[in-house]
Amino acid sequence: HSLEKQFEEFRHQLDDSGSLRERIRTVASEIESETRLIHSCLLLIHQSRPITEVLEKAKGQIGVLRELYVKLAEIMRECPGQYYRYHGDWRSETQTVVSLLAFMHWLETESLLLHAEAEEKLGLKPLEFGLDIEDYLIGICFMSNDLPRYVVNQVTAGNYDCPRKVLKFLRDVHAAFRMLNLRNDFLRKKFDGMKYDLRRVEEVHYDVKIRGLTMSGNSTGYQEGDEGRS
Amino acid sequence: HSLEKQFEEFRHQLDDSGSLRERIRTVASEIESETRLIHSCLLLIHQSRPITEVLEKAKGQIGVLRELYVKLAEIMRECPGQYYRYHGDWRSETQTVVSLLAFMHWLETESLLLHAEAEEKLGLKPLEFGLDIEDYLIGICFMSNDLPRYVVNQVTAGNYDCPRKVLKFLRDVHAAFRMLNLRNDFLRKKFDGMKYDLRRVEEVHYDVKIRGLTMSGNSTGYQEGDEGRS
Amino acid sequence: HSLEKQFEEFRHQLDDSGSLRERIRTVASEIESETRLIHSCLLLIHQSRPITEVLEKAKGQIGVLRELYVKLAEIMRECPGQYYRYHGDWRSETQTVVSLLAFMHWLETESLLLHAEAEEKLGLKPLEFGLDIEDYLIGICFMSNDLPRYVVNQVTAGNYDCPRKVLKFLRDVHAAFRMLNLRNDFLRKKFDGMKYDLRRVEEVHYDVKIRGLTMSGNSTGYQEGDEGRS
Amino acid sequence: HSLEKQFEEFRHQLDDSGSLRERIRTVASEIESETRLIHSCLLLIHQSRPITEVLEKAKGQIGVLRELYVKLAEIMRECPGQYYRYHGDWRSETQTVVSLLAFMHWLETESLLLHAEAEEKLGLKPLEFGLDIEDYLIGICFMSNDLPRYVVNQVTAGNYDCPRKVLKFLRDVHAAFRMLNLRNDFLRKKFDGMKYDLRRVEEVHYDVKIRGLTMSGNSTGYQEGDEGRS
Amino acid sequence: HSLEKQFEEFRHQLDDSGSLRERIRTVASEIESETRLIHSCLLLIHQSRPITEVLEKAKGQIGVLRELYVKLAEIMRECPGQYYRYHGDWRSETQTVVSLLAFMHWLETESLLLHAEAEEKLGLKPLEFGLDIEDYLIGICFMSNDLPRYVVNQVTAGNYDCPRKVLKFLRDVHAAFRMLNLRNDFLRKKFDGMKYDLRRVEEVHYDVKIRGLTMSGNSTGYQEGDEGRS
Amino acid sequence: HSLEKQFEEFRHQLDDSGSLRERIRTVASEIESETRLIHSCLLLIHQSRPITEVLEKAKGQIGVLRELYVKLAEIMRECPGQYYRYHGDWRSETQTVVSLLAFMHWLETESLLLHAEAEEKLGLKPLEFGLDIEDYLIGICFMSNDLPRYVVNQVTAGNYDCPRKVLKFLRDVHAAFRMLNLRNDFLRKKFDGMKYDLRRVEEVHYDVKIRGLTMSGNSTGYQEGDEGRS
Amino acid sequence: TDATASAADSDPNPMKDAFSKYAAYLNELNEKRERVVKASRDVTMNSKKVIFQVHRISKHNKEEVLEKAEKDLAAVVDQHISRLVKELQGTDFWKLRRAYSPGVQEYVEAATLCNFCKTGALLNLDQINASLRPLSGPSVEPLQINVLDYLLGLADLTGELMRLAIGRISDGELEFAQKICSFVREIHRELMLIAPKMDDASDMKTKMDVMLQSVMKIENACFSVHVRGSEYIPFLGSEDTNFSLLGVPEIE
Amino acid sequence: TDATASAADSDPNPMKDAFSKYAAYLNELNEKRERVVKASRDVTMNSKKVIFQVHRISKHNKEEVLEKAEKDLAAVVDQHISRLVKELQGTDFWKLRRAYSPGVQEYVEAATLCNFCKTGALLNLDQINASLRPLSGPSVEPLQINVLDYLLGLADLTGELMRLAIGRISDGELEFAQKICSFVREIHRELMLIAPKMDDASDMKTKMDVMLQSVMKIENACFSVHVRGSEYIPFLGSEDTNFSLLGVPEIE
Ligand SMILES: [Mn+2]
Ligand SMILES: [Mn+2]
Repeated sequence: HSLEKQFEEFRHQLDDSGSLRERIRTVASEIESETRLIHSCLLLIHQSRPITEVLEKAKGQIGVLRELYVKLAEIMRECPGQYYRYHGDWRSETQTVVSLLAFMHWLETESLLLHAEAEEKLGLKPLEFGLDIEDYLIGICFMSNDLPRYVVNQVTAGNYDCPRKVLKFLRDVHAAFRMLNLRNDFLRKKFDGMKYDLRRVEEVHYDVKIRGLTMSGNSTGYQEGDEGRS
Repeated sequence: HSLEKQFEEFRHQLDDSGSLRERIRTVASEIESETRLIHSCLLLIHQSRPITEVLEKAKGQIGVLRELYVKLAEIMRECPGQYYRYHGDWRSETQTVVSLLAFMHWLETESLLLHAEAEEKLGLKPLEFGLDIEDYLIGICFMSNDLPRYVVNQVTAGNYDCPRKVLKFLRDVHAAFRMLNLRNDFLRKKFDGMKYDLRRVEEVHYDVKIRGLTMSGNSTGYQEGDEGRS
Repeated sequence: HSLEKQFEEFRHQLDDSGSLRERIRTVASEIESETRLIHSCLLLIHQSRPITEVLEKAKGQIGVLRELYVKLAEIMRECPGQYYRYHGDWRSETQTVVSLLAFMHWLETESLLLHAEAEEKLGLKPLEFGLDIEDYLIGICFMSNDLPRYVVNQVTAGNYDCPRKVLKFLRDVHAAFRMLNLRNDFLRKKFDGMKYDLRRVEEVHYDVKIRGLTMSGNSTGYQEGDEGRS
Repeated sequence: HSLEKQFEEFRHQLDDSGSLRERIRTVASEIESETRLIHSCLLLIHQSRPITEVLEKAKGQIGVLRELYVKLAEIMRECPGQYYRYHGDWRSETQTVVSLLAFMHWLETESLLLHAEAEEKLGLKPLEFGLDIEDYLIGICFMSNDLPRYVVNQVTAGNYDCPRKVLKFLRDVHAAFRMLNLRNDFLRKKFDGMKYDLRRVEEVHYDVKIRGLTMSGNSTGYQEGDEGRS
Repeated sequence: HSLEKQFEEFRHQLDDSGSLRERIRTVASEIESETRLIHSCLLLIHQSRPITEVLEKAKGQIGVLRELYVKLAEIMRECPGQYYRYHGDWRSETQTVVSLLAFMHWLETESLLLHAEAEEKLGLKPLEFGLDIEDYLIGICFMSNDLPRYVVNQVTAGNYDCPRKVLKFLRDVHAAFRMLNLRNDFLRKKFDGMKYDLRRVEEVHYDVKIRGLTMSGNSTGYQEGDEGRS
Repeated sequence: HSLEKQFEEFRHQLDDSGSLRERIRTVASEIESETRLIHSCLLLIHQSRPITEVLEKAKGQIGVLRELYVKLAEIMRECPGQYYRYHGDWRSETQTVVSLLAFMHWLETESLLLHAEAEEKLGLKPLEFGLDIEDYLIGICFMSNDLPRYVVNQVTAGNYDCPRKVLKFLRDVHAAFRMLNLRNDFLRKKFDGMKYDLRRVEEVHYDVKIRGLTMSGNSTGYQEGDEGRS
Repeated sequence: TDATASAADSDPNPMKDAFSKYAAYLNELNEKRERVVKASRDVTMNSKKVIFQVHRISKHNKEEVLEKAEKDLAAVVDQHISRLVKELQGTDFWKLRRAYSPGVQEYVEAATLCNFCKTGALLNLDQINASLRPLSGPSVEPLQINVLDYLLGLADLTGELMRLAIGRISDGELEFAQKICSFVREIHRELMLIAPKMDDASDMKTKMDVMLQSVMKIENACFSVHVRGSEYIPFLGSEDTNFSLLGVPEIE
Repeated sequence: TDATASAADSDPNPMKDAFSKYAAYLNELNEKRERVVKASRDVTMNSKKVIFQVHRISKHNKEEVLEKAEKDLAAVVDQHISRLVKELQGTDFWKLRRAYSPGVQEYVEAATLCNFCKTGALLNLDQINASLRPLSGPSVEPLQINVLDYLLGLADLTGELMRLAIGRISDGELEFAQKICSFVREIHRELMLIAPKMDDASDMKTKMDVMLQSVMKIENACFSVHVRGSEYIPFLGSEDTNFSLLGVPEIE
């Protein structure tokens, strides 16, 4: 009976896509816990550990992430053209990944991690299994959300030059975002939040500047992390 | 008739468990109002009343709480193995209890109230009627939620060393929580909220530090922790 | 450090209970899909397939269910006294299971599947891992919901004696439920719904009776009301 | 301090009204369970038990209800002028009570239980603690909702004259209600529902009439109303 | 016919109470729009208009309100003992009225508008037509919700002493509320919200205090925390 | 100030449209109660009163309706082009009006009241203030909902020719409706309901036919109403 | 990317360049989404018209009614689905699914309804997809309706079949109604097994509830006809006995 | 109407004729509604783009940014609002309001935002309507945006102004931010009096709540700038004192 046969077939297809989704979710949750680990490393930066030490440890774990994304890409190769069918299962994890990578990239280079660079770091290939641009942009917004806290803690630790640098960076990023036309969606909401991060960093910058605080003079302790730069 | 006999028996069982639940709820609501009293005492801390005075009054009431938990344990002894059947009827009350005890403990000792200590304070015995671990952890999160307010008011009252201490404490607790693999449940949500408390305390700490505020002058009590500075 | 030690221990306990729950959920979802298969078989009864044939097929699959419940019981044996902690993870599946078993039992015996019989069919042992009474009762309510449809289709297929039998059965069940003192909860709501099933079956019975429809073959009684015509 | 004095006083008042409400609710819930008992008795009428037997049993329990209402009236005497403040706590119970009394009254007398009669049966005194008119009317609507089921089951049991009588009664009640100008509230909604009861009774009457079914043969009790036919 | 006579009478009564309610609602909606006008006046306070000017204008309109309440009281005099029957039709309007009066009172006197004072301002007489205590309390909570905004804008306008005063006031009110045993109802929910207002005012106070901001003119105290700097 | 001036003007406009709406609602509610009266008259048809008598009384009241619609049209003349702004305030009343007119028209002429005829009866002028076509169509559906009840009661009263006529009529109407392309809206839902009315009328027709019931023979009583027709 | 910007300006800003690209991407995506939504709305509206056309069926006009319906359905494909095909390429099928899914579901509803009336069988997903293939070309990928949209459309189909069945009973086509009843039961039974496996199961769950209601409405109608038709009427015996309209199986 | 049908057939059925008319009416109405919805979606999308363009404003590019925004806004009118104008005649303005209201509201939001940035004043409803008048012609009625849509658009405007204010503070344009603050407060105060009088007050009520949040966000930002700027810093005295960016009124 053709009706039964068709539904029989559907059941197979849905079972297949169900188990595919199961596998995707497993990888996604591995990505998620790996991300937690990296995040956990990076959090030490707020406790004034030297940047190079923190970065080294965190970068050591990107390899694992990369492998997980390769795994994901392999799974998706089984169902070409269906990237966006399952996209929801790894979106939010990937956004967090981007935010962490971009933060590390900023710590290292004081510049924005570009979309293509992010793909490269994760071993993604645009044509097969790329990084969705909206996910990338949301990830950047997430990173921005962490900067005020970073600046506050750096200044507390005596790193008085930090606000100036972060402010410059964040202003550039904000300006770049303003080129986009967004819908009333999640990305827009996140971008709206970036304005508040910018303001908070400005305030800290002002606090430091108005008091004439500079690295040279009265700061002592926390300079170790700066050798690696400049 | 077997059908009727069965339902006759059901009626007894349902009536029994109904009246048991009734008794549990009565005790739980007594716990709740006792908790309100203690909370009310502790609130005075925000109005700069001396800690010792506040604590003394609050601690005086723990005895009542303890008795109520003993009562609860007695009730549960009537239905062994059914702790988790009725658990929902005292959970949220117990979480608040833990948060208050932990706050008082911090005020006294500047350390975290441990699970076993909490059980002890409430007269609970792990094997018979213990304190559920998740309830304990949620209670700790609740306590964390109150710390930013405490710090803000202490600084306003001139206790400039408070942020540093609380920050250290909260960072330790936060780090400890990060060791856990939490499911996506209420506890996880509460823990995720803890980072906002941490951030706020960091900001207050920053405010104090950047202004070089110290205890030197007319403040008296709070000096112990200051040696480390210079 | 006692704080760390405590959280280390918590991590183990939470991981353990997390993986236990994972295993429970896997079994519960297997029960769910097995249940769907049985339900799908039983639906053929509405298409006037012979009861014996339908029943035979459906009963063939109970073995699988039974094994799944044995598996569940084994898992629960690892955490004695915590039946009700995880109960929520298999409740609704079990309620559906009871409703199907009770419907099949009615088809076979025209009597209500008792609680003990349900436990027996599922290989459950009351003292170790029993069938919660409320789940059983809710399952019976679910079964009741299916009876009006059954009666309608049986009459359409010419089985004019069906309404009388079902009505008698449903009245007995309804009367038995009324003996219970129910709290204002889900069970009460479901039971309150049962009266609509009863009313609908009464109406079908009325439709058949008022037209003096009888089974051509083996039907006998039923004629009392008909003399008045002619 | 006047502020404190004021709140002190408020506390007393709120506590008083709180405990009053508690007492009212206790009585209301006793009324509710008494009502369930009576309802349970009356349900037997659908199973063709002799009316007199059913009625006798049900009427035996009205005394208890009456006492509960006296109790309620006594409580309300403590707070004159506040009948409508607490009204919501016994409304829906009282509406059900009215519906049952009115149904019993119809069974006995084939006439509508009047408002004053209902008050009398419940021992209420209009000036002190009366029966709210809207509650009475809603109760009558509830009674109407049960009539179609009654008629269907009576006809099934061979009492062919029942539809005619009920129809006449329901038409009178419906006509009386139409005299009222109802606001768009709960009562109006319930009254609008009454037309479905009326329609259903008309249909049953039609079913009986078109088939020329009469009481002639083995039926005994229900003949009084039949002379009018021919 | 007694049935018809009864419904005839019901019609009159329902018509009467319907038209009464109509009149009440008209007055209530006049109160509501008058309240909006006053609120609109008071909003000017956020734009740094002189308090006296704003108050004068707002107070000029209380007369109208008073007249409306007199009108309401007159209507209610027609149906003694039924205050709470129609209470729902003016409650929420009255709560807003209280919140505005209390805010104005605070601006003038820096003290809480007492219940009796509110009644007096509205020309209400406790024995005939008083102000329900819960409505009064909810109104006070509403007022509390407006204070953080007020404090923020006052500080922006250079009034640095405002937070201290408001904080003291709000703490007193909050403490007074804590004396009450509230049920889990709307009032409790509103009161629970008050702690957020308190917290926000504390934070504004903190912001002002930590920066050592004082009123250039008449401010005196406040400097204690500043010695430690330099 | 132009901003204030504009809002001042808006307030006037909205006040105007508010009071306009008030007036519309008053008329609409008068239409509603007039409609209830007519409906009440027409209900007598179900109690076998002679059609001519019923019709006469009902038609006598159309004049009032007509006047109300004239009044409505006059109000709307004040705001040309805004018919559909206020449409929602009289829609449902008008739909009921159409259903009653169409029912009366059917009783008189055994044909469908057309849209233009309905407008004429209500004194509406298409270009100024017409009858919205969807309202007309919904009204017709409402009328259809009443026909099964009418047929059942007519047959009960011995008017055996009624089902045939109604069936023919309803079939024509249903066929006409099928010409329309509807959206998934209220009208479609109502039209779906018409199918059930049609089926019910068919069933009654069948009941009558299969028993060979005709007007000539055994029917006696209720013929009076038929003279007016021919 | 670098080459273009670094020419004139002294500020070769790679970030700015990159964001111009992102901006262009987002603009194009949003505009395409809008076009797809519009095409989908047109598909919906016109498919609904086809469904209404099918409901105009009666005992005697079956061929002509269905012929017109099929013609209209073909027009939906030619005029509107073709627009979807033009827009949707590669990953768009899933990325923009939410934008076109309502239209496609309604089309499935219309196409399967027509087909059932004509052949009494279920139009397969493969058949539908095959029929859409001519719209594609060398540079245009074929539109492949996915299983999910097909099944969601099918779920709605049962509602239309319910309406059809009630109508057919009124028209005396009892066998047709019976056939619909079996067909709908079968779809319900099959979907019940599949429903929880769908990508978004909650959507389907509510549709399943509605579907069961539809099945029961048909069953109740059939019950009513049957019971009425089974009634023993001793004194029947008048001129016209064409009560086949109520499907009485010649009084047992 | 009678003439056409009664010709050939022996069945001059007035009901059928009437229903053909009703059917034609409904078809036309639905199709027009669809066209209006589509035009409205386009208006929405392109107005949003204008709003984003305005947000690209900074201290130094004000003129050019606003010029582009105004050009784009004019394009929205020419290309999309003109389509609405063509469709909407007579009673359609209210009958189809639900279909075009979202687009018109978004347009009001964009137009008033542009105007405020340019002139610091509120663009009046009359001015907007006057600007749309050229779209009409001898046979085409002018589109008159109604008060309700205007006010609803205005309510959303305050959200955009809030975003603008936060941005302006970052850019050091404190006076501008202050101006926005007063402007938004004024709108809020005025709308508060009007809100309950709107045709659908509940809609406006939720918008009022959001609006109050926006006002308070601006106020909090101004507070923060003020408090920080008022801080007494004894040892200040370094090279660059351009702290006008935080609007410090030269340390009191
Ligand atoms: Mn459909
Ligand atoms: Mn906007």
